[in-house]
Amino acid sequence: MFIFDTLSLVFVALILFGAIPNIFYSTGYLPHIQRKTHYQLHYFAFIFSMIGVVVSANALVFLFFWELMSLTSWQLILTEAKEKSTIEAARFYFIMTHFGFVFLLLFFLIITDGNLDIDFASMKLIASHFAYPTLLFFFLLLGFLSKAGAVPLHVWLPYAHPAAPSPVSALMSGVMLKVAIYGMFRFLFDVLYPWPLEWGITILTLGALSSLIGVLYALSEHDIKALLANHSIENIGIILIGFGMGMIFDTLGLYTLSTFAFIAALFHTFNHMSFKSLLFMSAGAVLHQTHTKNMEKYGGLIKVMPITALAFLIAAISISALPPSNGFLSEWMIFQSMLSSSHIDNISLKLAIPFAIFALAMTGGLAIACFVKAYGITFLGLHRSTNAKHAHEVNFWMKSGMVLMAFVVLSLMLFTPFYIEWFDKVLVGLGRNSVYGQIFPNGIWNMHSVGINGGIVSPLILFISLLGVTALMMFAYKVFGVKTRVHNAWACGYKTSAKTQYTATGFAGPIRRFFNWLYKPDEHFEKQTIAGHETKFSSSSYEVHVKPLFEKVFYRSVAKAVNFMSYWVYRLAHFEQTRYSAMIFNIMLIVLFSYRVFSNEFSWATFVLEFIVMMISVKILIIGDRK
Amino acid sequence: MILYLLSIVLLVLLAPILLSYIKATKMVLLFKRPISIFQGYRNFAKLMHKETIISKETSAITSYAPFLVLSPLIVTMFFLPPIVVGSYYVSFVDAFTITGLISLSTFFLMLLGLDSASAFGGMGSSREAFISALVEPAMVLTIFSVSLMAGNLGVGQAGVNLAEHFPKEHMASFLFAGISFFILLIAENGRIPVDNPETHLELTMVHEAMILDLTGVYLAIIESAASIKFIIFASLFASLFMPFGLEFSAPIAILIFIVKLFIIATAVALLEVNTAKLRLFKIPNLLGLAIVFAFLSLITFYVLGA
Amino acid sequence: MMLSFLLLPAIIMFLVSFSKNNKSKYLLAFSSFVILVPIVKLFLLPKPYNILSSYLVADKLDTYVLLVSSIVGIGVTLALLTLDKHVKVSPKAYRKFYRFFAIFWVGLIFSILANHMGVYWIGLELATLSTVYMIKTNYTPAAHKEAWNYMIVGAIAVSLILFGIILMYASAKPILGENGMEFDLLLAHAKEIPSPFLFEMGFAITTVGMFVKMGFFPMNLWLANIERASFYPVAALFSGILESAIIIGFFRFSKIAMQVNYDHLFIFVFVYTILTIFIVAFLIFRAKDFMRLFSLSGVEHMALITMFWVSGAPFAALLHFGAHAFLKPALFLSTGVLESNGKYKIAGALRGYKGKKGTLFWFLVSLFLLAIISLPPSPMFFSELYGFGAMISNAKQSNHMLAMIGAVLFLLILLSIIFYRFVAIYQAMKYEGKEEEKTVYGSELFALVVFAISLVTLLFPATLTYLKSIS
Amino acid sequence: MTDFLIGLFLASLIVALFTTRLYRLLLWYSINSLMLGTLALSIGKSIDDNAMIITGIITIIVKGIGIPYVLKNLSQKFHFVRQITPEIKVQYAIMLVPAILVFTFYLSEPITHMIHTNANYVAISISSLFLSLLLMMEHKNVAPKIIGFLSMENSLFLLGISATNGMPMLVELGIFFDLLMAIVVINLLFHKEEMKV
Repeated sequence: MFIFDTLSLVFVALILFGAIPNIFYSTGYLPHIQRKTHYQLHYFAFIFSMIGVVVSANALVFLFFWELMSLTSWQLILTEAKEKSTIEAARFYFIMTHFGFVFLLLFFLIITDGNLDIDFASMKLIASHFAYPTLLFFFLLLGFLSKAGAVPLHVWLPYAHPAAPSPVSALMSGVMLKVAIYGMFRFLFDVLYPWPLEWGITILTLGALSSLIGVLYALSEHDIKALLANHSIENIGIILIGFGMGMIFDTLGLYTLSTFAFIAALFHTFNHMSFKSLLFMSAGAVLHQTHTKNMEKYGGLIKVMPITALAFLIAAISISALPPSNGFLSEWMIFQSMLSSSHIDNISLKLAIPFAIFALAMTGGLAIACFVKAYGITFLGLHRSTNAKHAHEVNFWMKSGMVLMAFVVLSLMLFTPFYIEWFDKVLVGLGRNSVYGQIFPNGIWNMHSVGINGGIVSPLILFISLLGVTALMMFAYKVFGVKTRVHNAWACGYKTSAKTQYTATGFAGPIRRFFNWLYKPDEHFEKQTIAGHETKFSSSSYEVHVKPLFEKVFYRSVAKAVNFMSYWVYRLAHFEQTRYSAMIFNIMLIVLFSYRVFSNEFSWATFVLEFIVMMISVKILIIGDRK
Repeated sequence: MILYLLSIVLLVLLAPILLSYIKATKMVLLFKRPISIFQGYRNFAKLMHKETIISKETSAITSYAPFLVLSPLIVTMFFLPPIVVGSYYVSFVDAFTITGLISLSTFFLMLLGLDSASAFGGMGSSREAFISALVEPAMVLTIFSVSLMAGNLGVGQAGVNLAEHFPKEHMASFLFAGISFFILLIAENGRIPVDNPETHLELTMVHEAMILDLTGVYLAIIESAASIKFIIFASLFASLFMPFGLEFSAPIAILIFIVKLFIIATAVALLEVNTAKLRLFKIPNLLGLAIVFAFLSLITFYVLGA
Repeated sequence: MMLSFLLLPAIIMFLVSFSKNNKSKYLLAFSSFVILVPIVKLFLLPKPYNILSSYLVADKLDTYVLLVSSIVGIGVTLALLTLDKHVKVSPKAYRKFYRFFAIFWVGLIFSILANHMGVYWIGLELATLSTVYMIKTNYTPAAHKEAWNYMIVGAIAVSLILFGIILMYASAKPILGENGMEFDLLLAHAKEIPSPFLFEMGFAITTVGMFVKMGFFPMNLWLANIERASFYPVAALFSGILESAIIIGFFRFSKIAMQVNYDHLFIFVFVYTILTIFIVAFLIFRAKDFMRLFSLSGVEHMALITMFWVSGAPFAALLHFGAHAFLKPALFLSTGVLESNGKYKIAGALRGYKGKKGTLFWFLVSLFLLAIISLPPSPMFFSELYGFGAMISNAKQSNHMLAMIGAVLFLLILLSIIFYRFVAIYQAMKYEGKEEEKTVYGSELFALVVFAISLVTLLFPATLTYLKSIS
Repeated sequence: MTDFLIGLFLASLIVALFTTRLYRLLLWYSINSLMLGTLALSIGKSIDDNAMIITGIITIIVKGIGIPYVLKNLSQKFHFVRQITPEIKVQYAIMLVPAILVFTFYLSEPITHMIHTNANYVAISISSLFLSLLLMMEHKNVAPKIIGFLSMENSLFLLGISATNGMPMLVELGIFFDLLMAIVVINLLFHKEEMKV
């Protein structure tokens, strides 16, 4: 019924690392919530079901907990359903997760042959006899990636995560998405092994696309939680790049590199859990104080909420993959694994991998820009609204949640070798050789890439030297005893006020302009000019809304099609009000005819005859003459 | 080891001179009376004596960020390829780390810009974010491509390898990478077609806008960070794309290296004199070029092996 | 002996219904509770148990169905006690309702316990005709129209069933003689039927009759309209009990048809049910009131049950059947409460229930609503897992594996449309609209609690083992 | 004799399809039932089956006389519309009737290879089933629909009598019981129309 191998335990640890600080935070958040019982019940059931998913050892239990996880998270989004958008987001989330579940269900049904309580080994046996493994792979992919939020199944994330209460956003984005990653590890290794090359390339491509698209949409977002949600898409993309590389190397027989890439993916999974939870927590703290998710209404919060601001800064550095943070280390590993592929002799890989490298590099640059925006607009400068003015630091429990999570982030940064050793054990548990010795050949100081002529990074040295140089300089500054005076900002002589600051929209302006072809933004510009002068105006407002391309292409059109279909079905069904006997007559005719045609000797002639007779009969008896 | 530390100190000392040299060269070319090449030092000394004025809109970020801007760059200095054969060098640090360190410095610089609550700071940060977002991928790709050609992902080792064995068989990739890197050098250091360090005009400035409200020691730190950044780029270019002259004995090799740096500086000055500042939204064209070349270089190496 | 024991409550009910005493209302309700006693006794007896020579034989399958139906019946009569608080209903109509409920119950016992096609049909016809009148207890023009509608369509369907039965009998007569109508004999000798085609034709006609009666394609809306027009306990009876009488007939006939020619049966039912679910899914997508929504979803679940049954997953089919039989009446009953308070408004229908009773009410309704779209831990979740599992393993053995898997995928996507609609409705009920003060009465709540407990009972390991042992 | 009576049965049903007056329709239904009863009597006599003879007698009494009489009474009591025009055009109807016959003979063709019973009886029963359905669908009024339903009942009796030489007695009695019940319910339904406030 349950399994407790290293993989499961590592993910249990991941969930606990994500959940325990979150429980503290949630305790502090609780007074803010009206339906406390509802919230508490689903909150703990949610955590419980996530643990249930990662330790379940058969399909029945897995699917049960999986659906329970969806159900509880859906209810959690609805905890504070005061706005229509929240309700819609919850609905959208639930239908998307159900969509994924459909494919998961099919996947499990095929690999279990209907006996849902068999173990993974037997599943593997059945799967190996199945004639179309790629079909299984795609079912699995659709099932898990719709939960993980990879492109093009990512659309629900920027709606669902902001709508949930902040502790829940942190859990959903930080932890729940990882459960899907667990699913990929578990079932690709334990059931669908070995993998054809195409599978790895598919995952690599999806990962590269997700990372780019996620960060691009994050940049154009003003809703702080939606911004973070879009970053989740990006990071899931990065994890998938690592995962895809691992699969590719495995197919090519380069097992050491493969293990390295998988460790990188796992490491990034952990990192993303830590910093994304922290980001959502601090964003939630800001939201809690200012009662708005709109970044344009923040500003200057670092002065009143120093701990929140520090927590956000740590997480922002980490998610932007700046050295020496943990986010940097895992991305470094993924880069190294990709670069070790230079001597592979396969043209499709030679084309795919540089693109993935490019996507990852591009993502890194854009992520920095995005987090400068998020941090700068939220915490720096002057407050932009009265809400921000009256904000103050959150209560003790929320603070302690953030501090604990910050410790998780820092521990991932400082104890990297320890974690890597642990992830290495996971891979050993999945039947690989240990590569820990190759990653840390001489002590914990230098982390080596396992590729030929691979690079080396030394997280601790970097950290210490950065800290040391900065401390030294600050010490020198103190020793010098420079005279300091506080005065109004100069700003070329203009008066500084909250209104003269750059807005989030303005900050992202240049990048948005560059990616206009993707965003297709909807711009509204209104200006009250004075006496017809173009340059003199009393007030002006500028709004820009980015059109979600994927949503439009995939989802709106599906909704339209369903609507269209239902309209026609509805019209058709209303015939039965008046023509029920004719309906029954015709269905009898069809059934008997078909039995006659198919039961006995089948021939096309009779089939065509049946068809024609049926058409005539339907026309005369049901549709009738046009009045 | 001593040579290693010495060369770092030398480079740090050389940094302000190099920037002043560019400015002087430009002035000569424009038939102005050139400034002294030690003008950088004079400015530094002047700023160090001034009191620091902190605007009251700012927060703790302003008092920490300048150090955090400078320290990653100083750390980076230790990771550069050697300028003399036989000197100690950190062989293993790769492109991603170096780019990351530079980005870390830029990250705090941008926060610094936003902290003062003035429109200029935000504008500068916004533009810098835009430019560096495009620069970073190109830079990672370029350096990776070169280090792959050199046969080692560690930049230090790559520099040595290139000096020992020039990758003639990968000339195409090498050339693409070189072009790309030179564009990056200009863009990252706020030189003319991308930014104009000499004016304080709101339409043009990027780097200067971010530090508009800094004075005294803080400004001095930021200015020296800028010059160190230039020297990092210049010496990376010198080591990776002009990989010769290392095998001579220490003084001559160092001299050759300094000459290389001055050649690069002259090239930058010439370019600055001959081009006009680009509009902000035209910059992506230039940076796009850099990205394309970087990508081309990587893919040429990958697919064609050329 | 057992038979009279079984029929006694119904006869008492029939007789009491003629008394004009005001208190008789409670006696009627009480007598309907007594229904459970003989059935539980029957349930505990060793199987198979002959009640009336070989005509009525109790085996595991039919006692299960009967037990489920009787619990539903009790729940419905509980809710009837406070019917007049929600809608205008005269005492006379009450008594008439019980009179026909008694006849209905007799017909039901006969059809469910029948081991004989003829007896099965007689019981079914009796039950059908008595429900026609139950619809009429609501004195509205719409109810009148729908009662006629039901009369005619139901009569056609039931006639088709009998026609098919006679054809099957004709096919079996050469080997079994007059006993050719007995299910167990026919099942045992199915392989020897001299003219399988005749049998299949009969089976097809019977099945079409049954499918029409269950609201399958093309008659998807008629049940919805009837349930809309009649009082909600009647709707609950319809979906909870009458359908079970039909489905058990289908179970028995299809078991024989499986022996005759499995492939034909499977393809026929598969195509038919997919078509049904296709239509129903889109109809649900547009449904705007509770009754129609629930009765359409009832059609969907009946289609799933038949599909699971013919796919060779009787366990899943029976579990799904039990869950559906409890859930649907529960929802119909709560709809009665919701609508009489909220006047047909979906938005905010679940809001404004205050106090302990109110909280329990909305909580239970939410649970039912979420259980009907088979979210865990609803029994439907497990039954669908096993049912689809059987379909997939069926697909793997067939020659058209990909087509079959595609069909299952298609089916699941259609179910997702229904899922979407229900989620939307649930959210609208709970989170949109205005909050108004509403009340709920004890007896209705008690009925819902009965259903909820029964649902939970379905999930006990003992129940599951029992269900597995039926097949 | 059997074939002749079956022919008359079918003929009366087909004629009923084209009737435009309610009473005439009742008459044809009555003739139809009489033919059925006579058929049962004749077959019952030839195979010496008492049950069948009883069935025949009940059929003649209940269906041939009783039900048409009750329906006529009802129609007078509740003022039925007596002018009943078929909805389906006659041109279509005259094509449909032979088409149905051809189809059912085609349908029952495989049976002849399998079984000794006369497959034509099955075919005619099925076609009369279809024709009854046609009768129901070509009228909008309730009364002809009831007749259609009753003809359906007749057609399945025909099947029972001709193809299987009679069903078990219990079943046949049950069917009659249900038929009476149906009439009672119909009666009640009409009554309600009056009671409507």
